[in-house]
Amino acid sequence: MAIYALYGVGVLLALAPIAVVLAASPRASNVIYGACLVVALVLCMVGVISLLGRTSSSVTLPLGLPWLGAHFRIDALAAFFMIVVNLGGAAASLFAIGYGQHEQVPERVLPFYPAYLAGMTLVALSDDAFSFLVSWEFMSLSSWALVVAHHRERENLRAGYIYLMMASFGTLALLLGFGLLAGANGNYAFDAIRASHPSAALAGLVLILALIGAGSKAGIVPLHAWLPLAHPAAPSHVSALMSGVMTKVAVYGFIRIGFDLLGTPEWWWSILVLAAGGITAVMGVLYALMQHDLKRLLAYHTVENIGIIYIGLGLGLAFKAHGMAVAAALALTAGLLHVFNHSIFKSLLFFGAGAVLNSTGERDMEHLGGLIHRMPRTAFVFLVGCVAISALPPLNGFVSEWLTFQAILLSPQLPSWGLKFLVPAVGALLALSAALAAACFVKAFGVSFLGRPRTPAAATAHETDGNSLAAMFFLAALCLVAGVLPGIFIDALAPVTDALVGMSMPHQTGLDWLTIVPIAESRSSYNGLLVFIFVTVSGSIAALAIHRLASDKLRRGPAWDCGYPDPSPVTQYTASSFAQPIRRVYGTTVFRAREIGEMPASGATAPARLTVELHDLIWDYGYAPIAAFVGGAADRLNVLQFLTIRRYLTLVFAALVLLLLVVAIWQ
Amino acid sequence: MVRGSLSFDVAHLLAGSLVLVSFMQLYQDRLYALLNIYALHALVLAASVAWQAFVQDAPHLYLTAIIALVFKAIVIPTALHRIIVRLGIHREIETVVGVGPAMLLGMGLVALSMVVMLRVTAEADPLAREDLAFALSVVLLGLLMMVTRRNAVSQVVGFMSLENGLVLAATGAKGMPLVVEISVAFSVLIAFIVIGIFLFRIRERFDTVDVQALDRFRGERR
Amino acid sequence: MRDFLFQGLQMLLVLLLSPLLTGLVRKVKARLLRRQGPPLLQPYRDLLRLIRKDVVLAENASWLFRTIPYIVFAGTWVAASLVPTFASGLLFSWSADLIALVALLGSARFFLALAGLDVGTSFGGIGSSREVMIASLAEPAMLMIVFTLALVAGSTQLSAIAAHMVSGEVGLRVSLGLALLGLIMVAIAENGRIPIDNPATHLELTMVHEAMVLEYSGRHLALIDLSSELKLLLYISVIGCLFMPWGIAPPQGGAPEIAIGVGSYVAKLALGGFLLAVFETSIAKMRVFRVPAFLGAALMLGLLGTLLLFVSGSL
Amino acid sequence: MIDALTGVLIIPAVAAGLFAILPGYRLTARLNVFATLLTFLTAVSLFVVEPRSGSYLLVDDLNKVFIVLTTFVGFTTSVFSASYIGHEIEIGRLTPTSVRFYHAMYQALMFAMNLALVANNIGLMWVAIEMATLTTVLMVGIYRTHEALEAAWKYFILGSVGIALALFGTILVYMAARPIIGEGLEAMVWTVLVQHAAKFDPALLNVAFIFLLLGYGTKVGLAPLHAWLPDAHAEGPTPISAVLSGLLLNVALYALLRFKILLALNPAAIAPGPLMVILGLISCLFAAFMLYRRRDIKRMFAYSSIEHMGIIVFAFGMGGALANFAGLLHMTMHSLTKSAIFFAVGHIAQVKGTQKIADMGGLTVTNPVLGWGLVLGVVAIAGLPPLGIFMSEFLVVSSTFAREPWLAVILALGILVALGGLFLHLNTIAFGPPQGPTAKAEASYVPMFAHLALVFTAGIYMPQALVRGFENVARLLG
Repeated sequence: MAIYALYGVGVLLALAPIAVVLAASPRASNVIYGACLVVALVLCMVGVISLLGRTSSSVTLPLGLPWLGAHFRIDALAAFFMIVVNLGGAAASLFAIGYGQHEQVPERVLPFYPAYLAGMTLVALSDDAFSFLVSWEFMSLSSWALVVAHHRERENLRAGYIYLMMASFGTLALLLGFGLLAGANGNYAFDAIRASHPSAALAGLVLILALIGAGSKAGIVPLHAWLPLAHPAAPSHVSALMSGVMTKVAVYGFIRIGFDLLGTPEWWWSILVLAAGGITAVMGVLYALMQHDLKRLLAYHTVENIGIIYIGLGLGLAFKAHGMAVAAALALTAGLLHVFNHSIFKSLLFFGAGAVLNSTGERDMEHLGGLIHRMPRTAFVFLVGCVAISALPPLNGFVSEWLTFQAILLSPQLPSWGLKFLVPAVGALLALSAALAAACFVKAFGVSFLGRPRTPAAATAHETDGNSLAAMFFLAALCLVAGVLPGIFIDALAPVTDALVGMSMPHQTGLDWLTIVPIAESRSSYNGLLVFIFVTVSGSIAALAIHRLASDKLRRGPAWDCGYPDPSPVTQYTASSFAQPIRRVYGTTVFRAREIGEMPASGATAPARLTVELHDLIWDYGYAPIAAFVGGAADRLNVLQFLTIRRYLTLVFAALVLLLLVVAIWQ
Repeated sequence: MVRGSLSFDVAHLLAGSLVLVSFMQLYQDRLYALLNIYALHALVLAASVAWQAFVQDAPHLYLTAIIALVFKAIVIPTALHRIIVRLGIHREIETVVGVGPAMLLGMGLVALSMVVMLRVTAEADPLAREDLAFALSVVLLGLLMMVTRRNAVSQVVGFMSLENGLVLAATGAKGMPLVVEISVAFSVLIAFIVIGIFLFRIRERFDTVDVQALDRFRGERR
Repeated sequence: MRDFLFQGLQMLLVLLLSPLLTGLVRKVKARLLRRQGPPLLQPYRDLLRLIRKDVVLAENASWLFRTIPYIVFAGTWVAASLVPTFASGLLFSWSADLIALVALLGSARFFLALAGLDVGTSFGGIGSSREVMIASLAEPAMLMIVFTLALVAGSTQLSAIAAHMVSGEVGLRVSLGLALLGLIMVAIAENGRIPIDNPATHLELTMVHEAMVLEYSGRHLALIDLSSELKLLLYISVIGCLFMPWGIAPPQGGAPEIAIGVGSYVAKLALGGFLLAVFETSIAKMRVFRVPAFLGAALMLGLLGTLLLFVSGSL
Repeated sequence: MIDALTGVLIIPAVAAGLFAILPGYRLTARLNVFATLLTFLTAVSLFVVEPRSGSYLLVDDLNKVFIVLTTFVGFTTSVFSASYIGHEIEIGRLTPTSVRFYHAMYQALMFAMNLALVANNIGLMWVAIEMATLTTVLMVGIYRTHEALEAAWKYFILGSVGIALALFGTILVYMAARPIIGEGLEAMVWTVLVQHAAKFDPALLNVAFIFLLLGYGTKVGLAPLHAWLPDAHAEGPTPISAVLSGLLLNVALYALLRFKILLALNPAAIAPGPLMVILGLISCLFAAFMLYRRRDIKRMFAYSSIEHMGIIVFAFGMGGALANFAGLLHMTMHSLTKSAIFFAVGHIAQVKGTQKIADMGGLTVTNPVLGWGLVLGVVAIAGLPPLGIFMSEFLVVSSTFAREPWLAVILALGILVALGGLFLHLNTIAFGPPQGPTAKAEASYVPMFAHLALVFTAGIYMPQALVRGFENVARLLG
């Protein structure tokens, strides 16, 4: 199978130069995106086949490090992530066939798009440290090019710059980690690394490096700073890929190192991972609540969901460390399922945001509103996405979070005390983030799609094109299917967990009524299908009964609004006013949020103002000082550019004397 | 040849006096005088090279001695004289560190080179050893001079006395092939020409040879 | 067959009893305030009147606005029908455990909050923004309480937990006490009772739930009211079946057990309603921004209970 | 008799003499290309038939790599310089006479560098490098502006001091060798020295290495001896900047490596590794920080050269099969990439009429080919895959981290800081709204893209033959 996958990647890579040539022609985007769609579907198939067929195949090409060659391999894990990547890729390509028509600078997007897809697939495929890092950084590089595609806006350039710096930082961390694993004589092949059982301390160091390296790409707080800048800057279908898919590739990197290469974990690793996950989840959603830029809000939610995934992974590590294979399988499955689910609904939501951006030219929710009338279909699918990401039954987001909760409920059996105290707290954080996510998406959907249009742009919006809608509806359907029939997907994950923790969750499909039962029915069970049926049935019964037996008449009238209806749409609740209570509750501590209201003196004509100021403490105390340090050092050293020749000679002279002294003493 | 023998003493005397002359250079702060001292420096060098040639009965070293004599002791100083006259800069040289500190530094350097060399070349023959030590100190003193003078001409002088130190070392190294001396001479020649060209260019551009005038135009300060 | 019957019976029962419960609460409150108060059956009359009236819809209202009442009602009803009221071992109780139940109520609230924003009025906005703020604390608190119970009973299945509670091997536990306290606080908040919110008021910026549904009328309003009544009943019966599990009929109990079950259930509801009324009359409504402290306390109680169970199973 | 070895010397020598007398720059420019091509082919033939190396000239795996690289870059640069010089004459920055001088000097430089590489006699090698220095000094000063003169003057003074130190070191090596090998020529022949290195007086070798390190290190451009390098790059004609960065630094490095081998063979002598590692790290970090405040595009890339030289010296200092291999690879890749970048920069500066970064912007919009070429070059020089430098940096850092974690971390930070500096300026130059004149460049893009193509290929695939060669050299370097 691996060789077919490589063929696919080859085609994608070949598309890049073709795109450079074609870029000028108007039909270029159709051709390129169409081709990408086909290839992505093929690759997705390859993934499915090798995942369900439980086949693992490998290829070695005479590329990369000369004495090593480039190793590529599809095992269960790689296959699963190939599916995730290419499913998202296919949807994005389909969406882009329509969306790409409106691109002003196709020549800056088309060549890099297939390269980007290829890079992500290669990461999942590569089986030695060198090709892994090459693909990893290639992925970052091509996405950087896409982020700076619209380079005339300064902030896009800035976003790209920060992104590239963080990406390279992460790559260097991973590079160091692999350096440790490979040893001084460089056994970079993953098989060799697996074979060499590193000492506990060394493995721990590698795990920390992996957490930093992969985390900086996945958006683990506090390494997330680039993410909400870069994801919105790119064209929407690329944002969808970056948020929905690339962060998952980062998760893949972490799983590959933490669960596969390092062998049996130490229990304290899970403490790091769990803490990181919990903090990331809550911080991510709190940041998101403070945003009123639709795409940035979505980007911050990616941070939150990554946190949830890492909680699953951390529990998996903990259970694995203590040899509780069943529980480990459950936790890992929860994490992986959330990987899949999030890739779907996050892509869906970004497509929706893209459609809105296309028809209104607005990303700022404060300028939107009432879109549900102008673009009903988009509104519908976006609503589905919102429900799914808010972890509400019967859609898919709920299933994976439910599984995570079940895993948490198993953890009292963990012997180590650190975990006994940490896990409940993490559980609370998880619950908190779930509730806040719901709040945040009420805001996101309510403010931008409901209510009355706040600007002419919103008032004159139009429904988006067929291809984009097709992509969105496809994903929405997936959300529902994965929500009501989770058993299928859980069973599909069995090979992965078998490979990584040597155990898998009990076989789900075939239970009566397609229920899912993590451990035993007496413990817990959930049936999305029945819940879905019940809700729809009882809802329609009520509707039917009332319409039949009582009145079904309906009059339109002005809004009541306690008798003070205000015609002007500015009196509606805005995004920031909607978030105000939550900002008061959480923001005062987390963001040092302050509200400054200025009331003009009585009789003065000046308008009353209420300004809110938020501080991103992580930026202020984490990143700004580093930037300041580099700048300061540069300034201080820069003096050396302006010395007189004599002073330069003095430097040489000093160096000489110093070294002579060294020798004189050394003898 | 052993310590205490005449030949050794003479070599030692000459090499040592070369160091002494370097000190005089360091002390000197008028351009004319500096050039004269430099001529003396070259003269002593020539003498010591000649003596080496005699001691090692290596005739080709005489050639080196002559080169040193002609070029360094006569041609270059006179040429530099001319330049100075043309540029009209026979005023005082503003030194960076005072003469006293410069002297102290020089002492330190000599001590250092002694330590390094004498301990190093334990089993090399004593004459070469002494010579190397002196040569190194001459080199370091030349460098020190370049570092402590602002004026371009005096920097050049410092550079050339540094080269003298090299020649001393080369001749001290017994049986060293001719190629080196030639290269030294030729490099000094080139050096002199280039420097000459430069001084002229600089003369055209700015009316001083003060390196600081050049620094005003350093890159990035435009 | 029997199970189907039970399930259906239960669904009808909760549907029928919920307005009565509300009526009871209102009545008791009125009496405590030395007022005559509306008759017990008033809520039924209100509902009937409302469904017969035709709907007046704001010009700006979207299709979503019209669907939401049904969604909310369905969600709440399904949730309510999963709680063992008079008999444990319901047919479909395993299709959604406590966590799912919380989430179902969550989705109902999600849509209701959207409804508040749909027409684009300032009052609706106030309502939903406050609602989600309250929920953002109430839901985690509820989940923590669920954790506590689940850890005690070794299951998240409501009926399993109930059965576990009935079989007296539980005994008195600190964590359960904490859980009960937290659950009551959450219930008060979730149902918008005093001191969090005042269901009786219809002006002032103090209202939360009522502000959200301000634009609803006719059958839509009826459904909304009915579902909030259902919600109240649901919480009381959850508390009942978890902390007062006595009298609940075992899965295959005969007619007498069932009779006892129904009787005891009604009694529990009455008691709950009475206590609620007493509580509400004896306390004043608090400012909106003191609510977080209240719910934060509930969250802490839940977390504490869970921690105790993590640290030692026996507390 | 004339074999390939003498060929690589004779061709440039003859050409230099010829160009000195030939008038008319168009013809000479063509001839220049032709001569360098010829030299390159001769150099390549070294791989086919390896001439016997005598007591003056020598060819082994080590210098074969360097010779071919030098002649190749020399060739491509001459192609670039043809179009560059043409433009310079049009705008009157250069007079035909000075161009004649330029071409003669160009060949003289080629001759000097080749001589330095093939010299088997450490004295001869020194002479060659001295000569290379002087020729470049003259070429740097060729524009005769204040800045050019000052740069050349600075270069000359610092360069000659460095050279003098190197000579002293050479003499000391002779002194060390004489007691063992005996007086006379033999004691300066590299091949002979290597055989007897083990028996030399270690203490003397130590002092010698100090002087050689500082002397040749000045030419390599290691901080704090680097001062001449940025200005020389910035003020000279761009082809010379390309040759300086791409070749001359390598040649000096080559000399350093020769003596490192010598010392490595003597167990009692001071380990050259640590000194080189320290100097390398200092240069890398220092240059990385210096990148941020640059306003002149050529000076910026000059500092980036210092940084990479630091990395290379670091790698050789670490030693070991992997690190040495990485060092060689990095050196090759850096020569190709950096010269390619300077080709691009040359044309950019001609289009924009300035070297100030602030005055050029949105290049990918106005001159897409040039702009994207520069972007690709910077991506390569910043060590991002899939280009060659990533592979070498991967090897250096990862192999070091297993042995000396902290050094690897510092190096990695240096690389990161440098990347930040480069892209900070790239954003201004290549992206954003266009600035400055937007004329189309009449340029030959072939050399630039030829280099980048090579770098790209090396990044993903390296032919076995090349690998073998590098591995042999790596073994030679110990």
